[in-house]
Amino acid sequence: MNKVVANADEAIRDISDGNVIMLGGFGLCGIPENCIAALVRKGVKDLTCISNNAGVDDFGIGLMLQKRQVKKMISSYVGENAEFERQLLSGELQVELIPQGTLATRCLAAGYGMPAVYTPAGAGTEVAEGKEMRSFSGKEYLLEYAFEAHYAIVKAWKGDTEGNLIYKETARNFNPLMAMAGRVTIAEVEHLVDAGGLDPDCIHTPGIYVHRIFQGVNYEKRIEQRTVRKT
Amino acid sequence: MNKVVANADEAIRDISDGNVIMLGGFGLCGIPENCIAALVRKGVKDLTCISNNAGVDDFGIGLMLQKRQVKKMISSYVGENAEFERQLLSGELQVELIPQGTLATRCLAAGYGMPAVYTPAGAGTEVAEGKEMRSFSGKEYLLEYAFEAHYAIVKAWKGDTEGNLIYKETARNFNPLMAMAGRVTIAEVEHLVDAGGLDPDCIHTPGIYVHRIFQGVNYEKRIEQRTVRKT
Amino acid sequence: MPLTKEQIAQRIAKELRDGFYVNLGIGIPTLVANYIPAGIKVVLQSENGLLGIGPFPEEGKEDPDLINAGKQTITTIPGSAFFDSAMSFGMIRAGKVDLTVLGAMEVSEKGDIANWKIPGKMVKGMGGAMDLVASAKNIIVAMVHTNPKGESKLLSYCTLPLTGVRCVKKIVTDLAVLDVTENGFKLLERAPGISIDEIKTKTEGKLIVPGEIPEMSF
Amino acid sequence: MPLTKEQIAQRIAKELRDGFYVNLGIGIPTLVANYIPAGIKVVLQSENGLLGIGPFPEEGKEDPDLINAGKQTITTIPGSAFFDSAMSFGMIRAGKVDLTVLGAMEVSEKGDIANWKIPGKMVKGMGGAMDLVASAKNIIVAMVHTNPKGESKLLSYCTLPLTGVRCVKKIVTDLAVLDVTENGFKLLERAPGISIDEIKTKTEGKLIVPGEIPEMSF
Repeated sequence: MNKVVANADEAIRDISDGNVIMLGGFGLCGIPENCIAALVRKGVKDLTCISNNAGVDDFGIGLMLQKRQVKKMISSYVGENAEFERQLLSGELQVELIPQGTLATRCLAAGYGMPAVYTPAGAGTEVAEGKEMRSFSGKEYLLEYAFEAHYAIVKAWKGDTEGNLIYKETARNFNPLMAMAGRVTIAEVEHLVDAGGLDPDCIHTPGIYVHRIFQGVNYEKRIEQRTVRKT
Repeated sequence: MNKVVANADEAIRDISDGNVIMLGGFGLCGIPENCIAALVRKGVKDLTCISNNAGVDDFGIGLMLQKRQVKKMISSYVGENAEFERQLLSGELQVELIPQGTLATRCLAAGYGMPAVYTPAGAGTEVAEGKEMRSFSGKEYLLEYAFEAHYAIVKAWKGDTEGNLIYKETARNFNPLMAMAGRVTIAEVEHLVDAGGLDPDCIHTPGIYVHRIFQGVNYEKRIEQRTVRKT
Repeated sequence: MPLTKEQIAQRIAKELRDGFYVNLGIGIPTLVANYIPAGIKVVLQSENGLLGIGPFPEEGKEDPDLINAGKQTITTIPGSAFFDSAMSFGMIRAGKVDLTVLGAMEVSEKGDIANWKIPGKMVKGMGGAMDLVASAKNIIVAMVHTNPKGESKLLSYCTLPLTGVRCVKKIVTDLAVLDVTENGFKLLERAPGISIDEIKTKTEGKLIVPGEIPEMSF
Repeated sequence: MPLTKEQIAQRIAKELRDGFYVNLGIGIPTLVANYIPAGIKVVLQSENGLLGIGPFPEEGKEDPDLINAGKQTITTIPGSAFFDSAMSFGMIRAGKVDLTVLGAMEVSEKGDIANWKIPGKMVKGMGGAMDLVASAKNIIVAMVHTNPKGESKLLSYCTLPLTGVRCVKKIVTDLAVLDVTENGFKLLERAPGISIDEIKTKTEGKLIVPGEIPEMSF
């Protein structure tokens, strides 16, 4: 059993046209930069991408949109992205918008073997249309199903050869949830260490959820909204 | 806002006869020793206790059983405990046995605001009797409801004045789940530090879930099955 | 004179209580953090996975791994904790967050809120707003009383697609502070120099005026 | 000669494959850890919150915070990870654990298992067994073929309260290795010196004997 692969190209080698893939990150924070670049190089297309956001025009998932590799986005917020908007309006791109907590919880459900979960988010709104509703203690909930994805691609701060992962600050976000939810989970990390190099009490994603791991290179870690204190 | 209390007696001051309380721990590992001792001193009775196990005759929840303080136990396994068995057979004590994963998940559901969850555990067995069943992808699941508890009492390794908690090794078990599930959550810790004394990336229970915290004393940490290597 | 955005934030800050865990939405709500009253402590939650938001970083100290839900670079305070998005919305759904402040395009007299979608315009998504409004124990809306055309945004019924139903508890606009009650918007305070008549005129939904209405003071 | 408990464990260990994550129940299953074949790596899961169980500690090195699901003091291996009980059963329910080995009082020819309750006796509880059998992709039962009275424990129908239905895939007893198939127990191997007739006699449920049955070798 060896989970360690050489690089992003090897990690994503078998991702195919039409696959459903999850990509961790919130905005441009904690996104799997190396794997996105490899997916662009590979040119795989007709992908369904489950990711909270869709990147910006020239970074993150935006790079895959530029190459018309994405058939459908499942996201909670698809911000400032002109190419995204163009493809959406022209009908080239399908978009399914779902509440952010529902997105997170549907990943959790997959990782925890729960086929569906109840959430109040969207009750009484168009999000509830066509969905099964149920009342608990007088409050309305939607039944939301666990995601199914061929691949989950996540970015962590540190990882070990067993696939254990630790995230840094708010770069954690959806990464540990998607790591649990993929049929095959690929992790790129800033620092890859040997087994025993991480504190077992501080691991966010146990290695059982991770199938392939590699140490990424040349992280740009672009900041979307640089904001500083007035002095 | 000050979450820090002086000791266990102050922490459990308002627990009343008939309350539903959750107690963390697996076997005798990671149990809130100080609070159990304080509950025995206070003599509060007719308690419903949600805890994976019921302690042994002279330690853990067993101490509360000796004083006839427990009306009902909700557990997955009630091991070697003669007084427990006596009270059960005599009808003094009610016991509801539920699968361990269901116990854990019903705590998680409470902490995550999910009114109910689906689990396959117990399908086709007497555990499913009277419960709502539902099939997802051809597999049978039981609908299990989130726990409601007046108090959750947990034991952590380290905690800070904000109520953030870190557990050690397998003493984690049900503690972080119950910490999220109590209407009021009381945490006893081996080491209480100031805000800023814990690594924010390594916190298992964020302080928002914890209402009272104190540094416990005189931990015995009894071992139930001392097992060593044959040399 | 109508309140400035800063004054709306300042007025909302008076609703904070010691020990509150608070989620502040993007825009005016974010400004509330600048006006936390002396002597009380609140902990700010960011739904992307943080309890304990600190001030914006000093120039040059920006950390790309540390952002708020508006994707702005931030810092943390001592005692902060990071967690994943499922736990973040878990604590929101479980009612552990004491107060949510967010903006709105429209609010109805029943407390319905619309703030995510305008038909005919590019829809960017609801982000975490639907989870927040469906779950929060206490929601205060920060908004301008009327739209740029001068039309009321406090309505009998929302005309825009809803974000959540019967969830808003209190509204602070540039003109007034109002509670959402079973019988409609209840006027509590006026902005300095704003007449009850002006508020009546600019409130399309049912407005209750319980006698004398004090002016806000800052 | 019937297998010893150690030999049952040793035979089960041959089912392990490189990279397997395995949950071993209390009793005979725990012994499987002693016979992991050379050249393959398996990671042992403990449902109280650990991946990467190591050997029992040396005398004097026992750590009360570090126990297995049988409440025994243990150690960890490099690369281990701790987690809470919800995640532990989450990974079990999600099918991430490749193999579960557990004991049984009875198994039916349909793969039903009973191992938690005997009517009339003090019931200690199912612990994690119901979650494991309801969720595991692959379940091997380690058991003695007959009870102390000599009665078969491999039955047409279980007589004891069930732990799970149609879940057992393979059984290793002191007498035989059997697969649970759609048509009943399929005999795969015999213990050294044990005849097919003896196995037939001691198997109450439907037994399929597909021609020559090899003896196990150790």
